[in-house]
Amino acid sequence: MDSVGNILMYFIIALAIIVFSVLTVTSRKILRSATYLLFVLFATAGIYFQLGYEFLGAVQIAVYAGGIMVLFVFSILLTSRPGNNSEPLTTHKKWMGISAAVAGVALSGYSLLSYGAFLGREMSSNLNVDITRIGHALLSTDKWGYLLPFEAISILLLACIIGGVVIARKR
Amino acid sequence: MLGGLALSKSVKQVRAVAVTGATALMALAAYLVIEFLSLRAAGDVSPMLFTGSWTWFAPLNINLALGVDGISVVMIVLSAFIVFAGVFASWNLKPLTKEYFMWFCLLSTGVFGFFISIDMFTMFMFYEVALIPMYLLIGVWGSGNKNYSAMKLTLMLMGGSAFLMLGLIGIYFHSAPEGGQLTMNILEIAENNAIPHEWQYYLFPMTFVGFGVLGAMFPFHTWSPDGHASAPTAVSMLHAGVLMKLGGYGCFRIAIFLMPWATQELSWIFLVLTGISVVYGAFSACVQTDLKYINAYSSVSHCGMVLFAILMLNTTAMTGAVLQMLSHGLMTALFFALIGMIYGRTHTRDIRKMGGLMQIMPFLGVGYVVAGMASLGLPGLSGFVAEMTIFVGSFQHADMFHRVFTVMACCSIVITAVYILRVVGKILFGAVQDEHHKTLTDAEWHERFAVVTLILAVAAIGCFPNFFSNIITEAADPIMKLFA
Amino acid sequence: MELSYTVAVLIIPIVMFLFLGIVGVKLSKKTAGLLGTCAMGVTTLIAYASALTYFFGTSQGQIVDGVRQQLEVLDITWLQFTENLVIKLGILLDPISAMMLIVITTVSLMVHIYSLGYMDGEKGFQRYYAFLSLFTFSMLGLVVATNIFQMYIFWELVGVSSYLLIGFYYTLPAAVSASKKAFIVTRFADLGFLLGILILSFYTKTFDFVTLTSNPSAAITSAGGATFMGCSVMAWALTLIFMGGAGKSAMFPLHIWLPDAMEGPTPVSALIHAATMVVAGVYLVARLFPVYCLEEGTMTVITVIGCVTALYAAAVACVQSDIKRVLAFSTISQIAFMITSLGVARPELHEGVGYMASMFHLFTHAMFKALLFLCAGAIIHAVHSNEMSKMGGLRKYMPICNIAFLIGCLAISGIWPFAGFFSKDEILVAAYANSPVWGIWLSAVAGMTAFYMFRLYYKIFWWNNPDYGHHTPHEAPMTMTFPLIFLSLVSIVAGFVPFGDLVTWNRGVLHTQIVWAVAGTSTVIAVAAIALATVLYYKENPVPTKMADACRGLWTAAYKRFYMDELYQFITHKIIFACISRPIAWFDRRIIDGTFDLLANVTNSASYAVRKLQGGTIQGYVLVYILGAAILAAVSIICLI
Amino acid sequence: MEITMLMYLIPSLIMFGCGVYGFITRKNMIAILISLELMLNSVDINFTVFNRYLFPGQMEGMMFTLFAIGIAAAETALAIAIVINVFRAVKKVDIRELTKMKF
Repeated sequence: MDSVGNILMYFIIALAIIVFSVLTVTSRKILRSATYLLFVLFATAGIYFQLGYEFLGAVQIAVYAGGIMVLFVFSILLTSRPGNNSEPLTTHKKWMGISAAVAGVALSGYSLLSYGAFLGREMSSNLNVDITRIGHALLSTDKWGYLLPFEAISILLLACIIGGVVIARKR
Repeated sequence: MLGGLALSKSVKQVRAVAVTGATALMALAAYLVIEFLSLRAAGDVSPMLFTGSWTWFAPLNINLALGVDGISVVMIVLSAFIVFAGVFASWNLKPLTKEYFMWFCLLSTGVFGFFISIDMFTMFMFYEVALIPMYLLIGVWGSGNKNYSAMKLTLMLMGGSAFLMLGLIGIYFHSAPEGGQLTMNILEIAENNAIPHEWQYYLFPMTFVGFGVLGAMFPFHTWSPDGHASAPTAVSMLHAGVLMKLGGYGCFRIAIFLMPWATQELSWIFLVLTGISVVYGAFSACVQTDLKYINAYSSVSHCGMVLFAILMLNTTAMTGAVLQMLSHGLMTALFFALIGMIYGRTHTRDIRKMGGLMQIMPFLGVGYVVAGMASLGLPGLSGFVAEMTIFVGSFQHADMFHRVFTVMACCSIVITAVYILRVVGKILFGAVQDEHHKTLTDAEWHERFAVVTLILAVAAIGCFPNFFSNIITEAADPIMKLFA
Repeated sequence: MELSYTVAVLIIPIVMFLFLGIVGVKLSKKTAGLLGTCAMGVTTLIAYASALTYFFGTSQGQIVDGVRQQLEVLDITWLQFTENLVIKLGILLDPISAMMLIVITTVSLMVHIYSLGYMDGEKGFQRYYAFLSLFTFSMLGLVVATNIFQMYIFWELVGVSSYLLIGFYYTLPAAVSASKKAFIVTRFADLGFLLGILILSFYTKTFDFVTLTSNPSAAITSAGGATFMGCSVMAWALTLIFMGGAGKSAMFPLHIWLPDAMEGPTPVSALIHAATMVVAGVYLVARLFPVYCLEEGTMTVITVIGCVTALYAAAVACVQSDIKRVLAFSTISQIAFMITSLGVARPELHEGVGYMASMFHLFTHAMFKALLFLCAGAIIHAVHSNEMSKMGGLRKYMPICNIAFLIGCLAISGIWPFAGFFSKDEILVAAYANSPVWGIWLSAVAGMTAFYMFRLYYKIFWWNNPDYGHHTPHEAPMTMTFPLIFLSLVSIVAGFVPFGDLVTWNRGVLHTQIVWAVAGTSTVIAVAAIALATVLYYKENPVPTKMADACRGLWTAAYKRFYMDELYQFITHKIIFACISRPIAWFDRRIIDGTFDLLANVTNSASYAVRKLQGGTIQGYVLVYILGAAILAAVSIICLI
Repeated sequence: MEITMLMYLIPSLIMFGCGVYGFITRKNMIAILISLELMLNSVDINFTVFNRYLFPGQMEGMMFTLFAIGIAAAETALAIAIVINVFRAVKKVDIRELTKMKF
């Protein structure tokens, strides 16, 4: 039995995710979309916190909300003039999108619900993810160690930095 | 020969190599005939002579199996003749002379390879080798609406070879009795005779149509007029003269030889189609105005006659079919050579714009008349011999149906006379239509040489047919015994 | 074999043809002409030698029990179809072929000599002689054929040489179209011939004349009573073969090419289209006569066609104004006489006199018709026109020609003692013996013959001469008059050749005597007709024009040859070209080609359509991917449930 | 009341659906990127949720999410560099205009 605050928090988060996700993709102002996305990302971080993954939540906020969103906003400001709404969607395209999304959601939802019993289990309380463990895991080469992916992603990020510079460089 | 061409630099060298090669080819063909005859005379009665076999791809039992019988021998001689004449006919071809001759040689290689193969796979391979250069030869060196024609020709023939491929694979998988070693060798397949009847029912039409497309069978003939009209002279010659014969030869060698049961069952369908070809081609030729179109439709008619005779399934008609292949090959080559030469001078092939050419270029005129006479079956030239053998052979068929169709096919000789005389009358006789034509010159020596070579060949068959007919009959007889 | 030198009559002309054809241009005209003529002379001598040896030589047992044997002098296998069906090239000597050898070589030689003068100065003189040699070769090959297929071969060759000679003046459109017409019409007839051969050989398993004719009933019964469309197949075969003959011999309705064929040089008309080639049909029927006379139906067809043609051609000949056309129609009419004579001949009637009469008439007709044509040639040569209106009063300028032409007219009209009298008389006897209907019919036609020939004669030689301008007509040179004189003599005496002893259907001896009732009647009719012609045409007078006006419709119809040409024109152009060829060509372009083009276009547009799916729009890809995945998932879920 | 797994998965699912919809329908390239981020996020949530509920003693799901966030950052940086470059070239960020590289 979770605390009422927890449950209340959950509902706020879930509602935020649903509402802002929809707003993100339906808003015709691109900057607003980005803002709604920010809210969604914050809500996601909230989920992480609620699940007990504080580090992950922190990373989510730092990297996504802090880093990526800034990139988005900058690029939006660079590429579009204020008040420049995107034109309304053609119905044809809208229906295509809706049908694809609804079909996907319906199918996944159906399968989720059909496994309701399995998925209805409670959260176990013995969570063991302190920051030390994460640090060790990230930098170890043992069985549960993630040094290799860690290094790989570092190189990837480096490559991205260089790539980004090269691509966006003025010629 | 290809190698020699690749090395040669100047136009003169190219010509020299081409002529040498073609002459060597002629000599080899002649040598082959002599050897063949002497072996036959010595009492060698095996179906194929000079056989050889080299394994090519062991897992599927594909061999490079070669061998000749009477029919292939005469076809080889025919090809050698036409290649020889073709080289002379394309003497002044420009540009890219070297490349032209290289493709030309590749084409000949395919043709010769086809005639000497007795392995289905090699046969198919050579068939394709002969086919592909056509596209380039027409597309690059052709005239008129050449892209369309080249494309159409290649696509339709490729479509045919798709059928053929299916048919051949089908035959391959039923080539041996249960559990035996599958084979591509035609002789072995014929010996095994293991293709189940229900399969023959599907495979026969496939292979027949596959080759029939090349043999310009109605309604798959439309590539031929366009293709011929656009192709350069020598290619038209080789194409109408030899390549279309591949169709007839293949029908006979694969479709009929390997699947006798289905042949008897289904031949009536194709008989109707080829019968239509014969008359239809002739009628079509009556109203065409382009010299090459007239000839192409006449080829449709004559090649239809070949397939028609093959389907009659008796030795005489078969002999006639091969004679017709020979004769049609030579005289169409002659026709196309002459048309090419006339076109090279007048720059038009429209018969309405020509007239009285006999006064201006008597040599070409006489050549054209001779070709026309051969085509409409003048005794003493090859067309008569072939057609008569076909008609007499076909008429010996026991079925009323077949005989009625023979009568129908006979009618084509009258129609042939109509369109040949129409052309001859329009372009050669009468008053000169175009004042510019008066300044034109008659044939040059290499052109004369090509024409005379072909005329001599046509006359040789026409005057001494028994020599050829015996060689062919000997080869056709054992096969046609299957149907007796 | 003793007579094997007969081969030379074939070899010399063909060698001459090749020689003149290939190197002729290099020779001078004189040399070429003389060479051709000398070769022809030698050929003629050899032909005479062998024919006379055949008829009168007794040494080799040629006559057994009063029947002349057929001698196969030579027989080479040319092309083997099956074991039984073999085309052989050979020489068969029997009475009719020996007689034909004489006829052909004689006329041919005369024409060769005549042409030296007539064709002098023409372009293509060498070519002309080459073609003449080719024609002689083919015609001789035709008559000595040992089997029906050899005959067909030479038959075609004859057709071609005729084509070449008619189209000799190839720059004139009329000549070109006439030659084309001649070839195609005869070719059409030859189709019948070929089919006939096919049917005949299919049942009898042989091409050989000797085998066929020595046991004709076996040939007939070999069909085993098979029928096709209600008639026995043998009747079909023989009728079809006769169709070939009718085409060559210009029988109605396949006669239309012959009048036009007069576009060729006149000596050619004399040789080919009057004396020799056109009788090939008669010869063909005569060759197979023993077989024919067992098929009553076919014989009736032959008779009827012969009679209709005889009347038709005579009627047309009465009104034509072109001298050569008149002669052409008279030829058609006379050949129809021969055909009818064969048609009415039966072995049991007067010992088969019709056969003999036909051959006899063939012989005499060849002589006097060649004479008439050569005279016409001389006249045309003199006045440079074919039209009768441009002639008149020529008797003063061309006395030899006048007399020769008169002899020819008398011969064709059947006046004693000229050749035509005897042969025509025999024909009438045969016709009356078969049925009086045919007899009376033919007598009437014979009267018409005399009428139109004398109409022609008077118009040319007696009427007032028109203005000849600068070149007054004059007698032809010696090379031309010599053949005229020679043939005149032959026309006078040919009637006395004892044909009954020489040429009969069973090669035995036929005892003929002149049946005076018939002969008298026909002479009276002929004289009456001549008298009528004399009255009407002796001098230029308005009576004929008035008569023509009186029955304008009939006259015009006859002048237009009863619109046969127009009918053919209509059939070939309107029906065959417009209703068969053009639709087929259209069908080919649009439907068949269209189908294949459509296939190609569909493939093309399909690729264009599919190309959009691969357009690089990620959004599209995602859409398809998601929907596809959803569908797959849905399907698998449904299946799992 | 318990907060079950399902209750986390359903918002995540809806988020993913929105991402799909946005990805397909939007024309602005940045908006497309945003939709992409939505989808990535929902996947991340799933990883963590499954990890948390099913294998609470381990942290593979969390690690995966961690790396996914890193890669998303890299990807976004690169994509935005491209977008800006394209914008410089054609002065548009509309995806329909970018047909020059097609075919």
